[in-house]
Amino acid sequence: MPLYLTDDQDMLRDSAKGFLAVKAPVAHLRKLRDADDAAGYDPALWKECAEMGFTSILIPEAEGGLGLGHVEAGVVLEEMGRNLTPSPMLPTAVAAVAALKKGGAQHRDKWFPKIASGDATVALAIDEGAKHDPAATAMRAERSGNGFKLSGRKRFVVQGHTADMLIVAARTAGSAGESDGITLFAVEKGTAKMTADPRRLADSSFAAVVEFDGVELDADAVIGEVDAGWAPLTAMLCAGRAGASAELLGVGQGTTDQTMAYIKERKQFGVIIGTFQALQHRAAHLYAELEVARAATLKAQQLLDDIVDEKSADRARRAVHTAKAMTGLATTLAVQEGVQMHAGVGMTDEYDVGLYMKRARTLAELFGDTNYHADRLACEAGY
Amino acid sequence: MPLYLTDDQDMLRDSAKGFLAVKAPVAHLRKLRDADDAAGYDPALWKECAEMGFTSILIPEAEGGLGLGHVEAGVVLEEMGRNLTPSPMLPTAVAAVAALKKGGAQHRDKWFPKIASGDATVALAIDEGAKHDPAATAMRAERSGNGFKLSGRKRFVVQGHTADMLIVAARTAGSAGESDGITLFAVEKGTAKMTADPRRLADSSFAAVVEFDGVELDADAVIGEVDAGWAPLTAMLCAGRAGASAELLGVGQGTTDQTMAYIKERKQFGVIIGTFQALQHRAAHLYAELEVARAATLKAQQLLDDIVDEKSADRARRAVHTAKAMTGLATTLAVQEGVQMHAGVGMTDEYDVGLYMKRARTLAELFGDTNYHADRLACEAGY
Amino acid sequence: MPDIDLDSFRAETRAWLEENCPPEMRTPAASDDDQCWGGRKFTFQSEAQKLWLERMAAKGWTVPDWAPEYGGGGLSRAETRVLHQEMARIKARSPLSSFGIWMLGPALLKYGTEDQKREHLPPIARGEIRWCQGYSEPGAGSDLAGLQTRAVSATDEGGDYYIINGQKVWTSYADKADWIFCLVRTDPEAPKHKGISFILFDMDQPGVEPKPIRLISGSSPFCETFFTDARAEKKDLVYEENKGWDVAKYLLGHEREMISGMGHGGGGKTLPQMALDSVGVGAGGRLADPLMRAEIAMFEVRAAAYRAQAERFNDEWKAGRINPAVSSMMKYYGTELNKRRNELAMQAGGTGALEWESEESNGGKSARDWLRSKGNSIEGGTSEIQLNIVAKRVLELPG
Amino acid sequence: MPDIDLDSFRAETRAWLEENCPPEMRTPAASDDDQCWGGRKFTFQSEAQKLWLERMAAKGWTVPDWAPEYGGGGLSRAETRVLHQEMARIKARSPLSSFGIWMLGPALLKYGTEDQKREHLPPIARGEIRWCQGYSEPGAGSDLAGLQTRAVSATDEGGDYYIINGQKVWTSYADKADWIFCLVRTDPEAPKHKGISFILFDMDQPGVEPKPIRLISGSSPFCETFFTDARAEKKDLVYEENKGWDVAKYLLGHEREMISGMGHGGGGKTLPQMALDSVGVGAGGRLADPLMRAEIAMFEVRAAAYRAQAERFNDEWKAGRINPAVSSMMKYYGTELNKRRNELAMQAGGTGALEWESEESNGGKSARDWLRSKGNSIEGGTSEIQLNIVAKRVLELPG
Repeated sequence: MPLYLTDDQDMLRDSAKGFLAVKAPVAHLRKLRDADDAAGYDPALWKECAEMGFTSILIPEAEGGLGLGHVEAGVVLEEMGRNLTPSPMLPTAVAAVAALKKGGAQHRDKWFPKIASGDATVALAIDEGAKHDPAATAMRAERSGNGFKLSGRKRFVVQGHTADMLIVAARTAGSAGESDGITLFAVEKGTAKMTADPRRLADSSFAAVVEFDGVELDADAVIGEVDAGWAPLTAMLCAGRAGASAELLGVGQGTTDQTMAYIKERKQFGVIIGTFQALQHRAAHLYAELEVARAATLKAQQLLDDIVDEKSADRARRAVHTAKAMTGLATTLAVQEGVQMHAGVGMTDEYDVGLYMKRARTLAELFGDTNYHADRLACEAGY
Repeated sequence: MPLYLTDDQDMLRDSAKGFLAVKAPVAHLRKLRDADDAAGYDPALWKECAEMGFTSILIPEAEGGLGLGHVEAGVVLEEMGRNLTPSPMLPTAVAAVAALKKGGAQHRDKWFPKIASGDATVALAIDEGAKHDPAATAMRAERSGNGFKLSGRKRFVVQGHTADMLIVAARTAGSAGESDGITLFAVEKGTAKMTADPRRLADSSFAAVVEFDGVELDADAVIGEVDAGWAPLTAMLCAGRAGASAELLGVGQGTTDQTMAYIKERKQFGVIIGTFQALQHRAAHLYAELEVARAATLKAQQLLDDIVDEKSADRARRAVHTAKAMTGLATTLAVQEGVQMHAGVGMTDEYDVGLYMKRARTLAELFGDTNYHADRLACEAGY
Repeated sequence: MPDIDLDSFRAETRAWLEENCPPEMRTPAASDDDQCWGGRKFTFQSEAQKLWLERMAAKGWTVPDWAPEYGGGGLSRAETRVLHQEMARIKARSPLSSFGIWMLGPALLKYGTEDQKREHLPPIARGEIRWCQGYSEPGAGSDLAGLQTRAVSATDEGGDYYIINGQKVWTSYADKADWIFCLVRTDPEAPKHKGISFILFDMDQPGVEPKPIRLISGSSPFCETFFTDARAEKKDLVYEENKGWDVAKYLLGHEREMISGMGHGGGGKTLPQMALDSVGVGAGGRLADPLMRAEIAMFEVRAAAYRAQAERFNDEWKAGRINPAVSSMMKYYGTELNKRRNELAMQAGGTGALEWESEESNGGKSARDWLRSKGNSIEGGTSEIQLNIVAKRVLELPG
Repeated sequence: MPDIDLDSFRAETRAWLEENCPPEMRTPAASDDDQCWGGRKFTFQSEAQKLWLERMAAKGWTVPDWAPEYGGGGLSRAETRVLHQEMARIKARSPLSSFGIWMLGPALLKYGTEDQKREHLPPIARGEIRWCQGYSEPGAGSDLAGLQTRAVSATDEGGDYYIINGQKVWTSYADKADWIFCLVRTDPEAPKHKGISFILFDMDQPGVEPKPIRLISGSSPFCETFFTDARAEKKDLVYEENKGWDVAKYLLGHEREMISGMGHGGGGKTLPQMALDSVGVGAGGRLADPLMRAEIAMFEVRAAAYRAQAERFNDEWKAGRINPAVSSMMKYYGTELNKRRNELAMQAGGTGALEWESEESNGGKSARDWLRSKGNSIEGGTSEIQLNIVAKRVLELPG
């Protein structure tokens, strides 16, 4: 498979691009933000995304979806990143779907149709500390009757206050730091003794702190196997990280396109600043970083779509680490250079580059930052 | 004390500069190298250095020296760095003198006059692995009669094959990783069962691998106290690191001066390349790094000269870590930019920049590289 | 030999301050909003603040080294130093924060006519008139001299005046100021540096509209300010017409002296402490995130080295040993370090540092500081401009 | 549908190779010195090397896709691919390394006259004449078209010829080559690109003096070459006089196709393995030097991502989907990565890697590789030139 988009994938990109340019350009985010919207996204737009098929991409054809892959999901997410479109696409239609594929039929039958139709969203309750570290999961799920009782606190649950279902990682055995002993649970909105406290983030999105105060769950809330949640969790995180890489790439590309347009027009000392060689070299370097990040992302997506056995899964997982680490580097550079090259106006809320900078920071942190993924790769390589 | 050179120090600099420009410019190094000289330096020049007083700088006036400080030693070393002058100045007249000041009278009486007159040189046998890590000293010194028996191997003993005396760190107690239990020994040239195998390094200097095959020493070979060698070792390494910082700074400044002169003359496309803004910005950034490194180095030297108690010693030691780490960064950048800005000719042996690059690499490694010192500072700061 | 006059001045000053400085004014101001800015629109936050200003102004000690006829205390340099030492001793706050004192005052003292000084300086000293500056324009940032705001001569029954049209940007507190000192173009035909004048006028008139700028970090003191047939009296032209660039350069030089404190990171927690609190300790007692630790360790090396450089720069500056263009290097390096520090603080804070409004995040302080720090390498001359200056005036590169 | 002709060609080729490729030629060449370069001055390292060249040359398979009349094998593209596959199968070495094959051949095939092809190509194919290239000059590196070596027309009893004076630099193996293909200035009045000609001449004459260049990494294949009234026959002018730049551009394009393998780090140990071997393992099973580990980990991310980019670039290039100027980005990023890799290898190797001649250090291999890598971002167009190209031709920045 050549490492570029197929014609079909190119068509999908054009269609997503056209749709989002009209329905959800950066002005859409501004509108939500300035209206002090409490949801974090526009449910009506989300329904339209579902009608566009975005929510069905990763759902198998046999289960009513499009049966497409991570490359296609990434195409849509990249365009969302480029437009800073607020949406539950990444947790719901990408990460959660990947987890549920590894879960029982009860979950798929219940949630896939609702996700496909845009009628349900899902949030992920994984992180407990300030930094992403799923193996460090400490929250307990005690056995209780036929089911489980969950107690503890999850942080950075993106769109956790609006989600219809939360996928929660909790420890049924072992201790923090071990990958064994974690179990994934599907916890529905409105379940007793669960409270979500939404926090508005710098990029105007919301992440909730979710308290579990002895939340009681049936045994069939388990996604996958008890104590063996690491497998569906890994599938979910790989999907989420590849998706976040694509979205980050869109953020980096979107802001860079604006920056390049700006320096082609802006004059200082009577000269277009884009003619200054120092800026040209920095721009060319930034271009290189973004292209390299793009290749790493596409490679990860293709490998995820190509998993046939454990070996190919490992290979895909490593490629995902690379992609998330590299897009973090490239897009962080893109927003920094973006603000600096815009200079004064880049500091104002009137221009978009600051919004890109904020979104980039949230996505860089989501599912682990560059340092986390580089460290994982090093550990896996045995150093 | 203001953080710049005093008039006396400025005069010393002018005098060292004048002396070295005539006696030991880069051509002097080339001459030694091309003659395949086996010593690594010119003993006649070294005698002249002694006559200039360079070797007496740190020796107390009461013991026949000039009683000056690390600032003055640094002034001379910086000029040696600028001229790539091969000399045993750093190990002999700086590091060894600092150690012997903490040792017994028997050592000072014996060696200070010879060091001052240029009749003896000293080498340091500390490192055992590929990276500097004095606390990791594992070589044993077993008690034997009234004295000690040394067995093991030391690496990277700069000028170890020509030195009249080696200062050797060996373990009399404890185990690798502990600072307690190390003892410093003075081992004279020609001592039985000690063999030095000189290795020519990339920068044409020599460092020896020294084998100790049951070397027998009297008790008064000990410098300082048995098991408590960490104190004189630290004094020696602080002096050595501050001196290496100064020499590195000279290397960085020397090559940068040449690079700036080159880009002010060299034309491409009919234009002087020094007018290209991308090069100008890189040159200005490099200038900033070198100035910051210069300040860090001078600060470390002043604080070393100002030690009155344990607290001020700790402060000086930390400043030395900063200086060595920072000069490593700045000079590494200087030689990299130097070669790149010289382009094709920078790759040829005919130009000096390659010699600066090689010397910078040796000095960066000597007494610990940037990573080592940054790591030490982090550990000391408790993270 | 002790200076007897100075010793007695010190004793008197100490006694006066002890008696007159209200206890509430012996703590540092928490923020810009907590300081006394004076002016027609100003509301004192406390009686103590008002009293402190009045008492100090009465002695001329808001501007101790200005002449008494301009509202100053007429103190010598040595006496002024003693006053500041004694104020510091009891941690007394500055009675008045003022662009009039910091910027316009020095310019008027050097370039103003006697009438201008007598008219404008005393109200500055007493905190009656608050000033703002009108320099940058949307099309003239790094290229300040490219400014386009026009001033055209006119005359009416009120006398000779200028009609001013144009737009300024980055005018700090323009919405709160009473008067503006402003660079305007009086000769559009002349080479750009030669057609600029430095003019003062009242902001309280219909043709002047300041509009606060929202930054990426949130609200800010900055404004855009629009002039539509605004009026400035000719008598308020400082120095000669079309020679305003000389005054501007003098003022910008003044501004640059304030920069060497950059990159130190404000008070509060150190970066390693912040990281330890957020990320915790892992193997071997080291920060649990090993790559973050490496980045912080490397930052700390540069920060410590830069502190030494700041000390050296100040020492050399005081001794008059330094090329003034080196200040551009300081500004460049210090602001880049401060940006880096904020990036690392965000990494260390992790997801918690992303919060924008929550109480735990202190209203998003980390994130807002981080975003605000991006302006450091833009305001007061971009990093690119500083690098140009270093290349040309320090390294003497051609072109 | 299987291609029956190709299948039988494969079988024949396999059989022929099995029979004719000496066993000694079935291992990779250890270095440039180990390869067969041919030419009048060449000494074969072994009988096997000589035999292999002769046998392959006899079949025209040193240049399998050239026409038989030019010494080639006359194979189709598909057959050529099969030959290469079958050679790779038995790990057969290339019988002949030759700038004549790689560079001059394609240029002559495109721009040469029939006479020139018939005269010069067969000796190239048979490894009888070894060529070097004369492009760069001391004053014309990045600005290649600024070259100054002059060629002046003359006539004598031998016919029309050029008298050549000047100096070339970076002429690889000029001291070992028999002939040179050389860019010379034939019209000093014309704009610089329009006064250049592409000319061939024999190096074995009094006016040609090649002098090997010593690099910072040690000896090298490069030479400086001086021409003093050297003679080139007019019949050996390729393409038209003053149109040599077209030929040069074509050849440089050829050169650039070889670059995308950069940055992969050659064979041998990986950087992490090298570091583990040198520094050992510390707390938690991690590399004992935590900051080195962090630097290597970050490098490995970029290296892995660049491998993906190289794959993508090749795929897009093959599909004709890519702006050719993107190759400048590849060259820039790949060479900078390779330099970084060598810096880290030196750090990892520590003091041992500083050794220059010792046996343990394999004659200073780490250090020499490190120093040699610095040339990567200079030769074949500096990083600065590549960034200029990307800025202009990919990002379309003005000026």
